[in-house]
Amino acid sequence: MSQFLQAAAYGVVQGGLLGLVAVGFSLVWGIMNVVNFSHGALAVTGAYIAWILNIRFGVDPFLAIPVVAVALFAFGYVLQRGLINLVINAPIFLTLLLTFGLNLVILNGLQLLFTADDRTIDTSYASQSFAIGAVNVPYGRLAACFLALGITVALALMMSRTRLGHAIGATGMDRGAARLMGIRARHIYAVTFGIAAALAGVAGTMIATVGSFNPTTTPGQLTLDAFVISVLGGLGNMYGALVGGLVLGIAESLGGLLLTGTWVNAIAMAVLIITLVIRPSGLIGKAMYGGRVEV
Amino acid sequence: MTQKPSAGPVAEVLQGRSRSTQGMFGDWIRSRTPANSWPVVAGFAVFAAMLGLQQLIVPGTQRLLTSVFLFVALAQAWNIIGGYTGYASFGQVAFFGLGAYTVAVLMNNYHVSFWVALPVAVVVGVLFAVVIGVPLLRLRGHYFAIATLGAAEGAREVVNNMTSVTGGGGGITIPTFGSEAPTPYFGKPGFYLAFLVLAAVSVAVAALIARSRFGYAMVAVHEDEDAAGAVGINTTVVKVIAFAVSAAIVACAGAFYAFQQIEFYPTDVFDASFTVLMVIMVVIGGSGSVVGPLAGAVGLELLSQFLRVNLGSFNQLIFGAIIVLVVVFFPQGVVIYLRDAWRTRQFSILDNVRRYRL
Amino acid sequence: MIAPVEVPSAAVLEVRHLAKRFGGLWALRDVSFSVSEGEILGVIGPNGAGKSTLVNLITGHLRPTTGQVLIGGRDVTGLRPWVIAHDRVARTFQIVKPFRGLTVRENVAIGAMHGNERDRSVRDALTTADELLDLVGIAKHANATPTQLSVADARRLELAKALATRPRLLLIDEVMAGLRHHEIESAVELIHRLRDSGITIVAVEHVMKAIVSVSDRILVLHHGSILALGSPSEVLADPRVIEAYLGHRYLDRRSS
Amino acid sequence: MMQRVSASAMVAMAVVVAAACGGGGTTSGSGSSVTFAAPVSQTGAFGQAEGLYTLQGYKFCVQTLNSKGGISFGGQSHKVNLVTEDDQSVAATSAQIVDQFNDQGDKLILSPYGSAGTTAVAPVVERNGQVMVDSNGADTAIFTHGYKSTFAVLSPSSSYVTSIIDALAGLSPAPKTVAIIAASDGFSQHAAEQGVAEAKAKGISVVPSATAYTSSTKVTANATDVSSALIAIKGTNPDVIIISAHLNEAVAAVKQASELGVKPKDGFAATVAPPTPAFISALGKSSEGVFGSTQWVPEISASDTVFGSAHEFLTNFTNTYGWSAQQYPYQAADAAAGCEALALAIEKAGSADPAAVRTALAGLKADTFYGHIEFDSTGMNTVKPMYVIQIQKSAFVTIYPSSLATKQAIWPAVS
Repeated sequence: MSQFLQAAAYGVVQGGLLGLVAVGFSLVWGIMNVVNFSHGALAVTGAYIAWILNIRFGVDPFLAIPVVAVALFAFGYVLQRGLINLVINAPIFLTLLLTFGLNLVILNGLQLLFTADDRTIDTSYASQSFAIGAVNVPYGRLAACFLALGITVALALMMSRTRLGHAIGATGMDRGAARLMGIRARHIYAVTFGIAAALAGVAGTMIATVGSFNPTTTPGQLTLDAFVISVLGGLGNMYGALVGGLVLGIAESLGGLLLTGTWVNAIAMAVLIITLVIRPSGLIGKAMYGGRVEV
Repeated sequence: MTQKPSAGPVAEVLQGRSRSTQGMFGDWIRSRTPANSWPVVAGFAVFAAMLGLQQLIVPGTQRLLTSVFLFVALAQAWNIIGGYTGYASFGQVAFFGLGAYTVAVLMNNYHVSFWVALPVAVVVGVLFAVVIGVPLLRLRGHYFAIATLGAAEGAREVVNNMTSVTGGGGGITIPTFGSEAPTPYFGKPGFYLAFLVLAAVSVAVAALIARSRFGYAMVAVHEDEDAAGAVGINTTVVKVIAFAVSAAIVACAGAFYAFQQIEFYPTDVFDASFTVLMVIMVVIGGSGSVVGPLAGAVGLELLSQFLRVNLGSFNQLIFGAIIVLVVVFFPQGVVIYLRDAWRTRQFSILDNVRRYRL
Repeated sequence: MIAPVEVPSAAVLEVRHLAKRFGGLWALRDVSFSVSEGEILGVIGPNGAGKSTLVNLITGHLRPTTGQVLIGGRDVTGLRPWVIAHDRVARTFQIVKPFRGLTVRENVAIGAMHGNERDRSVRDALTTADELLDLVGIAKHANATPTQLSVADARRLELAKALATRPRLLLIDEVMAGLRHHEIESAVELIHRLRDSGITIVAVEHVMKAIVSVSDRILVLHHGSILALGSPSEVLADPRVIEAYLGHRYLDRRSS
Repeated sequence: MMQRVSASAMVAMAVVVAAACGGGGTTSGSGSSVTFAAPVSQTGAFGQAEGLYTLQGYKFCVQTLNSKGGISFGGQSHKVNLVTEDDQSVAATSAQIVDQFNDQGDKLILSPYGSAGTTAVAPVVERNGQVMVDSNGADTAIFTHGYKSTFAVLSPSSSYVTSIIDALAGLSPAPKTVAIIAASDGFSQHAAEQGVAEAKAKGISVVPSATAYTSSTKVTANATDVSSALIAIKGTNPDVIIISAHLNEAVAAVKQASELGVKPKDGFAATVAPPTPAFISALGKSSEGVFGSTQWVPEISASDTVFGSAHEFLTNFTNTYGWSAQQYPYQAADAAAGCEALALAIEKAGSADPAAVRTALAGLKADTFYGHIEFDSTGMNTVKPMYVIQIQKSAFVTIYPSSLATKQAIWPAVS
């Protein structure tokens, strides 16, 4: 029984971290209908920045988060303004290809700069855990879980209560109409992508703190997780990524207990497909976002 | 008040003169209007040239061109479901892997000849396409893409865990040496021919479908499913058949690929980058046309091989940069850009960019 | 309410107690009527009266909450759109739905290829398409793409596409909205010629003038239920229609 | 100017076709030089990591051979020419490259990094009549197909876990129970299988069960989350947790073990990962005390005419490529040994003809800086033992076999 509780507890904190990875991806997809293939590469870029700050200047990863966020926001803003805006009106899959090319550039650039070795940000506390009965809860992932919750709530509030949030939402709903209202769509899109890149960077920093990362395989894995979770949770709802992350985290953790470890990926995919067949727009997503796409 | 239908011009039009009533296949042959038969001639010319080329190729390129033919077939197959029908599947590699493993398991465990295993592999691919197609083809856009990606990852994990049959993570080997080889190994020239024929068949199938009644139904489904339903197109059947035809070609390619590789692991033949490459080749070439995916496949495969051979550790970075540039400058696809530019005599790339920017 | 007249051969279209609820809103409530062969039934009502919902329920694009739809006596309630289309029922869409990637001619040809009595080959379908483009008067746009057509021509394309499936029942959803005076004249004349060729027509409009001149009978929908059903003159004289549709001032002016 | 872009695109396409067919590197020279051809990973998962170390090993060996006048046979000394091409860490591309090498006349092949690549290349080498020395593909499966042209200088996968078990059995207090987490790929499963047998022979019991490595403690290859295996082990409190896998799984296991409160009484051990610098850079302090099986250690006494003693090889290699003497990639030593074996075989055969080289390799018995190189009938080097190191103060310290131990093992290692 304690194994069951341990698996569930670990699934929750893992789910929080996965939610954090997906929230930026879901924002870009929901608002701009852009599937950002380079989301994982942006996250790993953030991880490297935090890693350098830790190695060179001994900065704790949690303190490095603001620096990473600002750096990634700027990088994201420039990418959108200079590049992705050029193909926004093209058929949807063009943005996918553009970000795929971008992913290759960033990924190989990092590999040439930092070699492909695995890195981690070594902290004294991240891997420690405190026990409640037989269940161990790791500090690092728990902190990432709370961070994910905090960021998602902040994002939801920003979207619903601030002028910027409304501008982003409006541009997402109908770009033409939004521009008629005087919203500078190019700027808003760039800000949105900037925010998403910053969120990716923060997620990357957390991944670096609780686990290890490298420039070749981690980006692809994070992008796939973000893709699955955004769809599982459903688009158009700020809490979609968090819900999707938690469901996936718990499903994988409990699934790993019942079947051997190698079935974990199959379980994640089974959960995704069953959810989509029953609720084509995701657990708590809005139907409008599911169907508005064509090649 | 109601009148018997008069024999006015309208009635005559609407009744329609009695027309030949062969089955659907009948009109596949007569469907191409004579006006544009030059693509057929061009197709045979290229096919013949490739055959001739085999004898006098520069050393080292036979295997390179074989992989170009493989990607031409895969790109055309993806084009049928992603380009024409507008359902961009991210799971085509599932059929590739299933085709490969069907052949490998039959030849290794049951000592079946390749020529018997090949049709079985195609059937397995088609069956899997129908089984996952019926539920998943109700989804649209990115949701369909992610669901099919999930199906492909799922298929790989199932094969990965059926260790007793497929050897799972330990990989599988097709016996090709000495007596216990059920079918003698084709060798490099053999596979050159096999993949050339496969590429030619897939281009022919795509071309035939494009102009046929079924082809128009696929485009109608792509443009607007409600309108397609209103004119009597069974959208579900059209989508599932398009998915199955695409799966058949991909499974067939997987079968030949398995026999060529002899030894492989699940991660090799269920590698998601196959699907991504198929998508890139079709979309950059120009989806929804026959020449687009062809040009995309040949161009990109030669480019990536050229970069890999000459640029060493920078090759993937440059490849990514080139994809970005091509997407920015030719958002509608290179072939369609060239076709429109040729028709309108405006070759300016900058206007092309301006047309799509925000 | 007018009981459906039992004509010897079953009515081309019969609707029994049809209703459709979207969440809390009843778009259509207990609608029953029938249309006999060769007749033109006009359906009129203000925006939101449930006109398009009625068309979508008949052609299977929406599933009714309760009630039945019979085509030629056969119950087709809840069947898929293409099954009903193969029962020789065709329709146009209020918001035009062309196949943008194809030429005008190919759009119509698709109707011919996949309607009930199919033209066996693409070439035959294309020749039928040319004839129908002549019929509706947009032959000169044959090789244009639908997005290049004017509003009126785009509606004519919708009509030609529907006709290509050789229907015996044609549902026209606001073909005449937004047309200029002379365009309405030619549209009405075209509809009459279609009826003369044996097609039963249900024309949905909110332009009163167009409906009156084209319909044999008129059905007035109001908030999802039938307000009146009868000949144009009867319906125009019906005080409930005038009060609901044309407003008190028109009623007072007529009576004073 | 822009107008001509599409025209030039056509020209570019033609150039690409021609150049791609040319193939990289020089075609093999006749007479004066001998060409070693190797598919290497410069991009993809192994690029700038194990693939890079292998490439460095090959280059260092060819440099050293040429600095000593190359290989002498047939009365002349021949310069060695190394031809490499990036396989993007994809097994199928390695196979394609070796086929293309064959078209260019290169018959002497050095293996790509990793079992997957070597598995894909072996049948191609066999069919083309080439000959390959396998430096970094340990999976025993490669040698079960009756191939005659593949010879592995490194010890087979079967000895990776058995060497750890033997090292543990020699410690005091010797562990009584071990748990084995194994990745799903063939290499890791074979190693774990032999390890369980060795544990039984040494009276060490495997928890939670002898076949757990094929079920509850089996994880996907290259996974970064092994929590399911650790949770299955939790509560059985083993003395040692052994990870038979690659770098990702070993790093994840050590980190997640403390997260899940699964502490081995004595310590961790792993195959492949610990003796690579990346393991230490990935785990920092928590890599202290971890045992690791490795193919080569500098303390071995053997030496040869090409590289001199093991220590000389280490100093020369680390100086050339900037590695620290304490943290060196053993894959480079494997690669250099593979290249040296090929050179020795050519000298023994007296010609660069692949058939002659194959017979020479089959009968080769040589003591080198890498240890004793001798191949059994299937092409495996079952003579050379594996060694076990422990990470002490971020350095690799040889502790097994005891004859080579430079320092005592810190045991129990768990801080």
